[in-house]
Amino acid sequence: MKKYMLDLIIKENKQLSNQYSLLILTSPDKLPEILPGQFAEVRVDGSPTTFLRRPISIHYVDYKLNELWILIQIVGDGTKRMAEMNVGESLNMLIPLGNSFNFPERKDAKVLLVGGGCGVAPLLYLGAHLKNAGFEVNFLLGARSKTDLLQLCEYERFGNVYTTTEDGTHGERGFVTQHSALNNSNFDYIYTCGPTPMMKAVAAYALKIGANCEVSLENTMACGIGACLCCVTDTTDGHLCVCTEGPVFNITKLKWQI
Amino acid sequence: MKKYMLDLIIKENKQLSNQYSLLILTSPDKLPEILPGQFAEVRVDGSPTTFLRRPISIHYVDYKLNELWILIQIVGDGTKRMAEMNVGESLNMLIPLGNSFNFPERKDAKVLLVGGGCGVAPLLYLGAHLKNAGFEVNFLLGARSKTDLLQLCEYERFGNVYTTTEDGTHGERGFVTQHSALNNSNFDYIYTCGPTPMMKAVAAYALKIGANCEVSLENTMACGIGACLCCVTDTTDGHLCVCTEGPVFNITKLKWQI
Amino acid sequence: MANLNINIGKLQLKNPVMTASGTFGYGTEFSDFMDVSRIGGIFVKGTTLRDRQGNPYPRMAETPSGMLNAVGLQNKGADYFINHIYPTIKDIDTNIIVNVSGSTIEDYVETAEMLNSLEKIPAIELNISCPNVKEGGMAFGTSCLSAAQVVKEVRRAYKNELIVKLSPNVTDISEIALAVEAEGADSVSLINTLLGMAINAEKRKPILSTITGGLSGPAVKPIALRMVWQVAQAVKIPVIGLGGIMNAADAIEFMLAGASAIQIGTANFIDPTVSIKVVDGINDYLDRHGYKSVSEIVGALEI
Amino acid sequence: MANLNINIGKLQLKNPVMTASGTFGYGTEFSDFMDVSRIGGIFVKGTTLRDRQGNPYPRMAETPSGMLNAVGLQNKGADYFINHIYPTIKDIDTNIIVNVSGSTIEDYVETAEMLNSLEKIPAIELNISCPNVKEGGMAFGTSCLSAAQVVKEVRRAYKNELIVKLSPNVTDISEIALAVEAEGADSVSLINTLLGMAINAEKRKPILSTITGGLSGPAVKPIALRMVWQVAQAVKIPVIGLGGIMNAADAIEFMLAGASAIQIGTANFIDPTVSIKVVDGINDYLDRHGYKSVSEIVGALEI
Ligand SMILES: Cc1cc2nc3c(=O)[nH]c(=O)nc-3n(C[C@H](O)[C@H](O)[C@H](O)COP(=O)(O)OP(=O)(O)OC[C@H]3O[C@@H](n4cnc5c(N)ncnc54)[C@H](O)[C@@H]3O)c2cc1C
Ligand SMILES: Cc1cc2nc3c(=O)[nH]c(=O)nc-3n(C[C@H](O)[C@H](O)[C@H](O)COP(=O)(O)OP(=O)(O)OC[C@H]3O[C@@H](n4cnc5c(N)ncnc54)[C@H](O)[C@@H]3O)c2cc1C
Ligand SMILES: Cc1cc2nc3c(=O)[nH]c(=O)nc-3n(C[C@H](O)[C@H](O)[C@H](O)COP(=O)(O)O)c2cc1C
Ligand SMILES: Cc1cc2nc3c(=O)[nH]c(=O)nc-3n(C[C@H](O)[C@H](O)[C@H](O)COP(=O)(O)O)c2cc1C
Ligand code: FES
Ligand code: FES
Repeated sequence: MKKYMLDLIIKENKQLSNQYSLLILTSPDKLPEILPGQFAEVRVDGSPTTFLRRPISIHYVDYKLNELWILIQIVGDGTKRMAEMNVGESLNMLIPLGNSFNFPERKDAKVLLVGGGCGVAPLLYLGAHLKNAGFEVNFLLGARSKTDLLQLCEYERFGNVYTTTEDGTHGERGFVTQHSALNNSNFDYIYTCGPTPMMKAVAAYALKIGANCEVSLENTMACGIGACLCCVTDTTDGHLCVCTEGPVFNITKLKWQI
Repeated sequence: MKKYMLDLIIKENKQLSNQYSLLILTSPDKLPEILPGQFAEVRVDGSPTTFLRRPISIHYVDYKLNELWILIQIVGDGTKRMAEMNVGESLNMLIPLGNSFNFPERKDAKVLLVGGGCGVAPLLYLGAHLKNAGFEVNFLLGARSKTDLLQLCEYERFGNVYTTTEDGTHGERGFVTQHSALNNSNFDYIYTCGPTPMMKAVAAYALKIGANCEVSLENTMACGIGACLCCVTDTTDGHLCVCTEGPVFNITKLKWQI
Repeated sequence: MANLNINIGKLQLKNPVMTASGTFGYGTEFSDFMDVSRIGGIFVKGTTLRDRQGNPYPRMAETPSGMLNAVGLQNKGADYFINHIYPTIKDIDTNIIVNVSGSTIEDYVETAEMLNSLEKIPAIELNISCPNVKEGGMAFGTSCLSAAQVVKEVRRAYKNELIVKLSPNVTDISEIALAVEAEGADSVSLINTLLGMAINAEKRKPILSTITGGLSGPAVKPIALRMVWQVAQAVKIPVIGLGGIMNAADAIEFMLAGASAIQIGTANFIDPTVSIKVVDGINDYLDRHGYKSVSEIVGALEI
Repeated sequence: MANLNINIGKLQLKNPVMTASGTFGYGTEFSDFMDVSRIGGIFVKGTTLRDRQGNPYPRMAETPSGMLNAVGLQNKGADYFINHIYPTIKDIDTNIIVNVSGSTIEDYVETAEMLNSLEKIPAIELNISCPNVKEGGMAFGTSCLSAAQVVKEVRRAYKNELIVKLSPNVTDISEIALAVEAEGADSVSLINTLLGMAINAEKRKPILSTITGGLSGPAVKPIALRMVWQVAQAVKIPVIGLGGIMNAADAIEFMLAGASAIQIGTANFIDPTVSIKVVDGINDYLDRHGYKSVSEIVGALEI
C-alpha cells in the first residue's frame, strides 16, 4: 500500500478525560485507503523534548465525512502536545503504516476484540470492518475505572460490548480475562491490543480454547517504515520489525513466554 | 537591585506589523522596581530550537496599571514564539537585569534619544523617566519604512518625535544621523540603541559635538546575570559583561573604532 | 540553477546529498515519499559477511535533540545482499554504496571482495566505527594501528572507491584520518555515532538492551562539524561530512568546514523527504550567494 | 524525608547537588533567586595563577539542546580571588570548591599551594580539561602521562581534597581516570565540555571568535552518562557526575550510573533555581521508592 506524508487538519478535539483526547482529523483531499490495525507516525511540533515522530493507531476512518480519528492517551510531552491541539491546527503524519488484522476465513466465526487502556484504539476500526464483512462482533474492553472507558456507544454501533473495570465502577469488576463472557464461549478468532501483560493473558486464553489470536504490539519506533530496525520483536523468523511486519502478529509467530 | 524570576501574564498582544508585536504583561503581584535601560531574560516555551533564554528590553512599565510592555521583533524561532503568544499565557522572566541609563546632571541639558529598528524599545521608558525628571525630551527614530515606525503616539506623550525612513515614507528620507534636527542643535546628552553601525554613527556625531553619549548594546547572552562571562565587550577596563556592567555603556568606556 | 555535481575521488555525484547507512534502509523504503534517484547517493545498511540478528530489543532511546541506537548491524549477510537485494536496487539511478562491517580483518576483506563484482556498486564505505557490536566494529576505528591495518588489507582486495567511515570516539580524529589515508583510502566519511547511554530512573534500568548505544541527531552536530573541519585540514583526500544534519543550512555548514559531500541520517526518520529538501536548499543558497558551482563552497569558511 | 548527606572522600555534602564551575559565578550571582546554602556545594569559576582576559567576543553559540562556549578562563587570578572574592563568599554555609586551571604544571602547583591556606575552601577541582585555552588546559587531560604528571605534582603541594576534572575528548576516559587515581586524586569529576564548532552559513564564518568551543547542556547527557558509568566501574575513588543535567530525573540517572554526587552547569542559565529543585526532586524520588538515604542509589543501576 502506498504511504503518504500528509498534513491533516484538526476538525474536532474531544477531551474525553484528563488523560484521553479524541482527535478528529480531516483533509482537503480524499483520505488514502487505510486498513484496520494500521498506524501513523505523527510529527509533534512545539514540544522541545519530542524529537522523533510518535506512532499512533488509526482509531477510525469515516470516508463519507473524510474523517480520520485518533485516540490519544497522555503519557509524556509528545502525547500531551497532541492531546491539546486546537481545531484548525495541522498534524503531519506518515500514513498508512504497518500491516493489518486478518479476518477469519469462515463467515460464521465467532470473533472477540479485547482491548485495555489505549489499546482499544485500533479495535473500533477493526470492529467496523468486521461487521461490514458480516461477522458478529464482540468487544471486551477493560479499564481501571469507569472514566477510562471511552465512548462505548461508538463500539456499540458495531457489536456487543462487554466491559470490566478494576474498581468495579462499570461492567464486571476485575481484569478483562476474568470476564464471565469468556467462560463458556467458544470464540474462533481473538484480536487484542493493550498492555503487554493483558495481551499475554488473552493469548494464553486463546491458546487454551484453541482460538486464532492476533495481537497488536507497541514497540518504540524511530522511523516507522522499516529503515532503522529499532522496533524489532523476536519471532519464529528471527527479529522482525514491528513497524512493517507488524504491528499485528499472530501469537504463533511470537516468541512469547505465555 | 533585587532580581526576580516571575511568571507574567499576557494581558494584550498587539501585532504591530508582521515583524513586530507589543506584548503587554501583568502580574497578580505588584511589579518590582525597574529602571530604564534594564532588560529581562525571557524563557521561551514550546520552541524546540530555543534552548537558552532571550534578552528583551523593558519597553515601558506602567505601575498604575501594573503593566510591563515588551516590544518583540521576529528574527528567529524564539522571538516568533513570543510574538505569537496568546492572552492569558504566561511568560517566565528574570527581571530586572543590567544597569540603566544615567541622567544628565544639569536639568536644562538638551537630551536626544536615537533609536533604530527594535532599538527603539528601551527609549520609550527612558523618555518617560526623563520627562518625569523635568527634561525636555527629543526622540529621533529611524526605520526602513513607515510600517516599521511603531506607535509613535506613545513617544509623543513624552517629547518631540523626529523620524527618518530609508524609503522616505515617513519623516525625512535617509538614516537617523542624516536628520536635519542634528544640524545646528547642541545636544548635551545622547542616548542610543539600535544596529551597531547606527550606534557608531551616533557616537561619532556625539563626539563631534562634544555631547555625552550612552549606548545600549545587544551582545548574545547565555545567563544574563553575570555568571557565564559569555556576553563581554571590550572596554577600557578590559572585558566587561554586557548583562551586568551594561547593557548601557558610556561611549568613552568602549573600545569602539569610531 | 547552480551546478550541483561534485566528485569524491572517482565517484561522480549529481549532487552532494547522500543518505547515511542504517538510516535509509535500501532506499526502497522511501520511494513512496520521494524520488530517491534525485539524491547524490544512498549508503545502504551495514552489511556483514554473514547473517546477523543484531541486538535484542529495546534498541532505541530518544535523547535531547537526538537518539541512541543499538541495532547491532542486523542484516542478512553479503550473500543475501548480492543475490536478493542488489537486483532490486541496482537500477536506481544514483550511487548505491555498501557500508561494510565486520568483526575481523578477514571478514572485511572477504565482504569487500564479494562486492567487487557488482557492476552498479561504485564504492564501499568501510565501517570501522560501529559502537554497537561486541568485537571489531568501533575497536578498529579507535587506534591508528588497527585502522591502518584493516584499510591496508581491504585496499588490496577492493578495486573501486574505498570510503572509510571514522569513529568520533577518539582523542584525535585527524590522526586516524591520516593513518587511513596513508593506506590508500580514497576518502573518509565522518562521523559515526558517539557512544552514549540512557537510563530509566523510575525503573533503575538502562533503556537499551546493550546498556550503551550510538548517539546521533542534531545533538551531535557541533562535534561532527568540528571533526570534519579538523580532518579536512589534515588530509588531502575528500571528506564526506555527517552528524546531525537536519536541513540545507546544516549541510552547507559541513561543506564550508571542508566536506565535499554530506550524508543525512537520523533526519530521514523525522522527514522522509528531507534529503530532497536539502538538495533544493543548497541550490537556493548557491543562487542567492552567486555561486556557479557547489564545489566553490567546499572549505570556503572564512577564518 | 530521606537522608541526603553524602561524602566525597573527606568532603561532607549536605546533599549531592552542586553547581558546576563557570556556570554559577561565585554563587552570589544567584542569591537573589535562591538560598545558595541549601545545595551541597559550589564550584567557583576557573581560577588561574594570574589574571586572564579570556577570549574575544563572541564566546557563545546556541546549539540543538545545548551551547558552545569559548570563555577561555577569564578571571582575575588567584591573588585577587584570595584577597577580594574569598572574603565575600567564605561564610556561605556550603562547600566552596575552587576550580584550578593553568597552562603549565608550575602554574597549577603554585595556585593549589596558595589555596591551601584558605580555611573555608575544603577542596579544589583540578581542571585538566578546558578546551578553550591555547596551551595547557585540555592537553593535560587527554593523555594518561600528562594527566598523571600534573596530578602528581599538585597532590604533593595540596593537602585538602583533590578532585580532578576529566575531559570527555578522549578515546578511553577510564584509562585517564585510573591514571589520576594512581597519583592520588581523591575523586574525579566528569565531564567537562566536548570540543565542538558552530558556523553561520549565511556569513560563511565561525560563530565563535576561537572557531571551536566547548559543548555543554542536555545534548551531551547521553555521552556524559556513559562516561560516568565507565569510570565508576573502573576506579575506587568517588565519581562526581555532570553533563546536561536539567532536572532531578537526570541527576538520579547519573547517581544510578555510579556518581556519588552531581554538578549542574548550563541548566543554571535556564532556571537559576534549578539546583534547589533537583535537591527537592531527589528527596521525593527517595521517599517514593522507599530509600532511607541517597547513598543507596549510588551505582544502583540494575543490569
Ligand atoms: C503501533 C503503535 C500504535 C500506538 N497507538 C497509540 C494510540 O493510538 N494512542 C496513543 O495514545 N498511543 C499509542 N501508541 C503509544 C504512543 O506511541 C506512545 O505513548 C508515545 O510515543 C509516547 O510519547 P510521549 O512523548 O507522550 O511520551 P514519552 O515522553 O516518549 O514517554 C513517556 C513514558 O512512556 C513510555 N513509553 C513511550 N512510548 C512507549 C511505548 N510505545 N510503549 C510503552 N511505553 C512507552 C516511556 O518509556 C516513558 O516512560 C502506539 C504505539 C505504537 C508502537
Ligand atoms: C540587552 C538586550 C536587549 C534586547 N532587547 C530586545 C527587545 O526589546 N526586543 C527584541 O525583539 N529583541 C531584543 N534583543 C535581541 C533579542 O534578544 C534577539 O533578537 C533574540 O535573542 C533572537 O532570538 P531568536 O530565537 O528569535 O533568534 P535566533 O534564532 O536566536 O537568531 C536569529 C538570527 O538573529 C541573530 N541574533 C540573535 N541574537 C542576536 C543579537 N542579540 N544580536 C544580533 N543578532 C542576533 C542570530 O545570529 C541569527 O542570525 C535584545 C538583546 C539584548 C542583548
Ligand atoms: C538506527 C541507526 C542505524 C545505523 N546503522 C549504521 C550502520 O549500519 N553502519 C554505519 O556505518 N553507520 C550506521 N549508523 C550511523 C549513521 O550512518 C550516521 O553515521 C550517524 O547516525 C550520524 O549521522 P546523523 O546524526 O545524521 O544520524 C546508524 C545510525 C542510526 C541512527
Ligand atoms: C559558560 C561556561 C563556562 C565554563 N567554565 C568552566 C571553567 O572555568 N572550568 C571548568 O572546569 N569547567 C567550565 N565549564 C564546564 C562546566 O563546568 C561543565 O563541566 C560543563 O558545562 C558540562 O556540564 P553541563 O552540561 O551541566 O553544563 C564551563 C561551562 C560553561 C557552559
Ligand atoms: S521503527 Fe524503524 S524499522 Fe521499525
Ligand atoms: S550573559 Fe552570562 S555573563 Fe552576561
